[in-house]
Amino acid sequence: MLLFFTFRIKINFYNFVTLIYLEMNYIKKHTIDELADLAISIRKDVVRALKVAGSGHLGGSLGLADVFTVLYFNRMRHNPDNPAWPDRDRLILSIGHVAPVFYTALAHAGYFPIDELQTLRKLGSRLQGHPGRDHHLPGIELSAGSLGQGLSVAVGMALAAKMDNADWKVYTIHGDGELQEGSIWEAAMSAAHHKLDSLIALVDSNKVQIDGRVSDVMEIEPLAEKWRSFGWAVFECDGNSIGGLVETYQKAEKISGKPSVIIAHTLMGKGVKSIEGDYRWHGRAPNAKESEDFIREIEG
Amino acid sequence: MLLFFTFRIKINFYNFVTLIYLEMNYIKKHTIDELADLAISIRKDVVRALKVAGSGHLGGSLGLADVFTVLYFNRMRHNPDNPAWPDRDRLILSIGHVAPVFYTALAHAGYFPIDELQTLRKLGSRLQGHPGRDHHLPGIELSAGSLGQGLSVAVGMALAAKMDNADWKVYTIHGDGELQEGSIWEAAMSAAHHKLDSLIALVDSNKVQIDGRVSDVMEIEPLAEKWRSFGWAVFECDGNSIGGLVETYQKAEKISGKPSVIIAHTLMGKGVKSIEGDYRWHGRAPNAKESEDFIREIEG
Amino acid sequence: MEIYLDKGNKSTKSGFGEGVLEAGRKNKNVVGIGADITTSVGMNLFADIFPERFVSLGIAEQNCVGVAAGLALSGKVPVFSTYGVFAALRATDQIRISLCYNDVHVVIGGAHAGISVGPDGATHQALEDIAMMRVLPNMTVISPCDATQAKIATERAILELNGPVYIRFGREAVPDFTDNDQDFKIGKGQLLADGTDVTIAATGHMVWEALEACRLLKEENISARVINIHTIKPIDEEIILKAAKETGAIVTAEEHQIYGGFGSAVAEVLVKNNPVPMEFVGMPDCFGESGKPEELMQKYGLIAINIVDKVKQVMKRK
Amino acid sequence: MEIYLDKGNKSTKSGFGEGVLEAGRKNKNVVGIGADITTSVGMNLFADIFPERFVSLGIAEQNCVGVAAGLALSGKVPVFSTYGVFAALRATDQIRISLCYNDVHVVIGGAHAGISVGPDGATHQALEDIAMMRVLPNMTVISPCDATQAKIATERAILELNGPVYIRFGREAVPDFTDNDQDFKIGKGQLLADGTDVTIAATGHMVWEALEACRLLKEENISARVINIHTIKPIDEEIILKAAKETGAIVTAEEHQIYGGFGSAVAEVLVKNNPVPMEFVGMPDCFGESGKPEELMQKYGLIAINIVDKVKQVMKRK
Ligand SMILES: Cc1ncc(C[n+]2csc(CCOP(=O)(O)OP(=O)(O)O)c2C)c(N)n1
Ligand SMILES: Cc1ncc(C[n+]2csc(CCOP(=O)(O)OP(=O)(O)O)c2C)c(N)n1
Ligand SMILES: [Mg+2]
Ligand SMILES: [Mg+2]
Repeated sequence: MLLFFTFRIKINFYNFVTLIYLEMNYIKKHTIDELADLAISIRKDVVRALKVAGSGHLGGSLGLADVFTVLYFNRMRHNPDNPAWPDRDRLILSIGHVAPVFYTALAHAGYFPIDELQTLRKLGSRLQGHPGRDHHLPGIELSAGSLGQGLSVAVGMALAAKMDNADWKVYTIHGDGELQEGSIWEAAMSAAHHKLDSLIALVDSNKVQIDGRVSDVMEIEPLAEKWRSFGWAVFECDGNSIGGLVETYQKAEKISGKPSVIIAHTLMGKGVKSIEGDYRWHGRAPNAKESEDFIREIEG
Repeated sequence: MLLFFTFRIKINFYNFVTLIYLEMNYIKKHTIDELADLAISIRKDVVRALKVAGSGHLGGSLGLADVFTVLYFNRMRHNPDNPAWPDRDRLILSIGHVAPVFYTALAHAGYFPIDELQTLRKLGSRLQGHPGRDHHLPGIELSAGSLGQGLSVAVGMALAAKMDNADWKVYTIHGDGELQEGSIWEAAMSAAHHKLDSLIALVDSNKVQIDGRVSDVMEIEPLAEKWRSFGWAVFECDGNSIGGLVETYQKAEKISGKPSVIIAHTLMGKGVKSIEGDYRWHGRAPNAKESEDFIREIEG
Repeated sequence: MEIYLDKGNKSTKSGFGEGVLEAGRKNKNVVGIGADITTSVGMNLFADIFPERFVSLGIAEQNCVGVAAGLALSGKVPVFSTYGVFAALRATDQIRISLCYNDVHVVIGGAHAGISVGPDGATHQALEDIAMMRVLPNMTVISPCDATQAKIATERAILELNGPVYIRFGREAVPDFTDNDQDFKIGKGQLLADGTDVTIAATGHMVWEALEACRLLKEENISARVINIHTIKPIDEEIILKAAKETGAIVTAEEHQIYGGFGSAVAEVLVKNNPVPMEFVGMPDCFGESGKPEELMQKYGLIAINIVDKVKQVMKRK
Repeated sequence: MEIYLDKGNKSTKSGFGEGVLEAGRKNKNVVGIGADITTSVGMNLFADIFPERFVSLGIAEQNCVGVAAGLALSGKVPVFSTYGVFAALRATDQIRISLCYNDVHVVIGGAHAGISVGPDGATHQALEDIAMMRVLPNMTVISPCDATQAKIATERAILELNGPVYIRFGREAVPDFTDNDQDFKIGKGQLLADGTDVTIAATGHMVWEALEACRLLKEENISARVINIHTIKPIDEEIILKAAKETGAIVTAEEHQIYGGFGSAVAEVLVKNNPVPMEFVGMPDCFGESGKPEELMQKYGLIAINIVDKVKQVMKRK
């Protein structure tokens, strides 16, 4: 069974040589430049989808475009033709509000037609405002939208993999504001206690949340120290650098005996200079005019 | 009003000279030896009360007898004749299960007759299994029994004092197992964010909880690092040493600009050698025979 | 009470926000607590004018509730608001123990009540909060019908009540039809339209739908009484029992799950005193989804014609 | 069904523990989750025999629920148990989203249900959990009447159901009176005693009190039907409506708040279908306190004679 699926992913997605490299985990199918181009396409589609939706979260979605590109096109073992492949790596999006970039990455990876992004947030759409498994969009592991729950779910998954001696990994994505939730620290403590080295978390450290700067709303620094004191291996990188992310993930994946977290320094709204770093774009969608401008800015 | 009350506490409890010292915060009414004797009396009354009750938490209560003695007879500014004195220091017991030692300390301090300890856990008693303000026992600031809530309440109190420019302090008592609750870390983060230096927490670090050793159930170490990374001033001491506690509290009270926590290393069941450190006494009450033996052991 | 058809639309959220501000003006002990969605729940009005009495606690609902208890125990009158799903569900044990068991006066605002929250979808639509809050001893549960009433209710709850209070309100602009000088008493329902054939007992946004239904029914010569039960706990047994006696059948309407919610509270009153046939308009025990507010209200059977249908059903059972 | 009067006493908790163990024996994917009160909730039986399938997570109920969701999404069948107050209230948002909205099969055991918890007092007595859990979509809520039934219910819930399940059980040893081979179906009530004048619908520990009440009533020539509603959600409308029709009056009995709980669920069924007079035996919207279990049951009106009184009241209203 396992072999069968592994074989399928080979056929579908990679030529043989690439796959071997992939499994040895130091060369990827796409070059860094290709990944960067992909991230640009994703950003543009995020803007388009949000414009049509008329509401939704642009800022965080743009900031995370590089992370999603790296995960779905470089790091994760997955098969869009078989989303339920038991040996796939899992992506747990703990901050459901950045659904737009998540959906767009899934569409670009081949989980469903890119056109479907236009149905975002509409009645009957598989693309709910926050990911909802009840709507059966392929590629969604978890219905989410209430902050601070994803890390616990990921711990449960990593525990299951460990019990089953399986080698798939669990990648999670968190907001920096989200780390104010105590449930995150419960989960963090338990991941270290159970030595879950298949768990790799990423914090979207954009330094802002809805009410303003994280340091004004509720300071979370010194963040690396916090994670370290909770027993995690801590990495930091520029979360808007494809190369930096690839390298950092590679390091994190090698850690054994403890979970890893990557503090990824990003910019809310990254790619659209005129809104970069502006917390007021946390939960806004662009209108028609803005959408055109933003796409132009993204194209650079 | 304030002056009036301050005057009352002087008259009732201290001679004039002692009070001046007290307010300057470096000499206390009781000598260390007297405090140690008091702690012994309290331990014996805890055993007696639990025997009559037939259920309740002996281990943690004995382990914390020294801490309660130091707080109520050395550190805290309070007036048993006027429990609602607005300028009193507040004691927030976050681990309601050690109610027996809390009640015993209150009784010894003069809040209610020591005899009333015999009503512990009985129908109609003011001494509920876990502290309940609805039963109007003088000296109880907070109904508690669900772990992990007290630190938040203390933060609220310290914020109120700050808004009012009042100089009273808030002392809290936590279990080490209790620190597994995420709500504790939410509260810790907020206390540092708001620079609540009137807040002094103490962790009853007895290394055990109901299911066994904390390190087996859910490791919380490195604990000092955790608190430090959450922005607190951290102190450690022998929580069964009266002198050590007094000194450490004195240091903590001087900290400004951030909250303090004392990691007090204690022994569950302290004073009764035959049960010291045994987690099975977390939630047990002694029978008649055990009670006699334990009191004898406490007397030494 | 005067009902205005021309005052336009306004969100109950903004009524809440104005109520907090007004209470803050009248009592300097009022303190606001923010959990990172200050504007989205209407608390920005208070926070902007009284920054020194506004405490930002970030995304940490459990801590917010505990801190509120501590403030209340120290003489403050804390108001904490966030989305109803998180206000009522993320800190439920804290609400039970630190607030209700300690019986401290804290006002919790539950924003984004109901399915009319719209495109954010299931996770953000508070549809279980009434049930969760009304089962807690010492808790008062209020669900105002429009912005004007939300403002009055909020101000009164903060300034005049004791103990913990939960007030729920919505996000969308809805008809603002009640009178500024209305006779509003916490715990007392309001008769909005008299009628003899049936009673529609509604709460929150559904009161407007009930009035619409009443108009539609009149065209069919059905005389429907409309009562606004803005206080779900303690519930006004008197007005409900009078309606049961005089009209012999009741339809309840709420933007909330049918199980355990407002309708359920009415059912409790009826079976204990005067069991008459009843029908429920509410969420049929399922999660919501994304969509426009009006689309969702329609899809899940929460508009006037659904009330009309249930009225006809219940009248057959009289 | 056979009712045994001589099997002695046993806690529903131990039935739960045995049920988990048995399910674990039959399905190797069953995983236990402990929150530091493993023995106190009966899970030690499973943990001792299957240590490699028992995950200790410490005092962190929110994390326990999330981890359970993750395990379930990865093919495991997690069982998480702690005191009902914390199981149902400390992680309510996690239960709503990570469990119910994701519709994963996780079994939550709510221990220390009811006031019979005794001397630990108000904070530890779960009296609101039924209301909290039954309002959540996709949730099944079970409240077995004795140890034998608790064991059967737990095993079935783990092995045969889908989606999230909440099972509540008590701490005290209570009469263990049901049959090992009983006809037990989740979602179907049980007729324990036939009768024509009135129906006592009871759940959990109160079923025994209902049988006692039935005996006392017989002495006064009142023929009371007793039905055991062990599944509160989905509720067995059929057995309730049959009872309403045939006996014309219902008294519900539960160790839980009256508002929003089991009685409330029965009231919902009645007013929608066949409104008959009803009375509630349950906690009168207040917190419990310390005392011996039997003292508390008496003080708060939760014993057989209280049911008898309510039966007489309700019969006057027929
Ligand atoms: C439990 C919970 N509380 C509050 C919210 C509302 N909320 C959604 S996103 C958000 C801000 C999150 O900040 P951050 O994690 O930094 O994400 P960013 O704004 O950077 O995208 C808040 C408060 C929520 N979804 N869940
Ligand atoms: C929220 C919550 N979860 C669980 C419990 C049950 N409980 C009471 S005391 C305790 C153990 C606490 O351990 P620790 O803080 O180390 O106290 P100690 O056993 O050392 O006295 C637990 C799990 C509780 N009271 N509250
Ligand atoms: Mg952020
Ligand atoms: Mg301990």
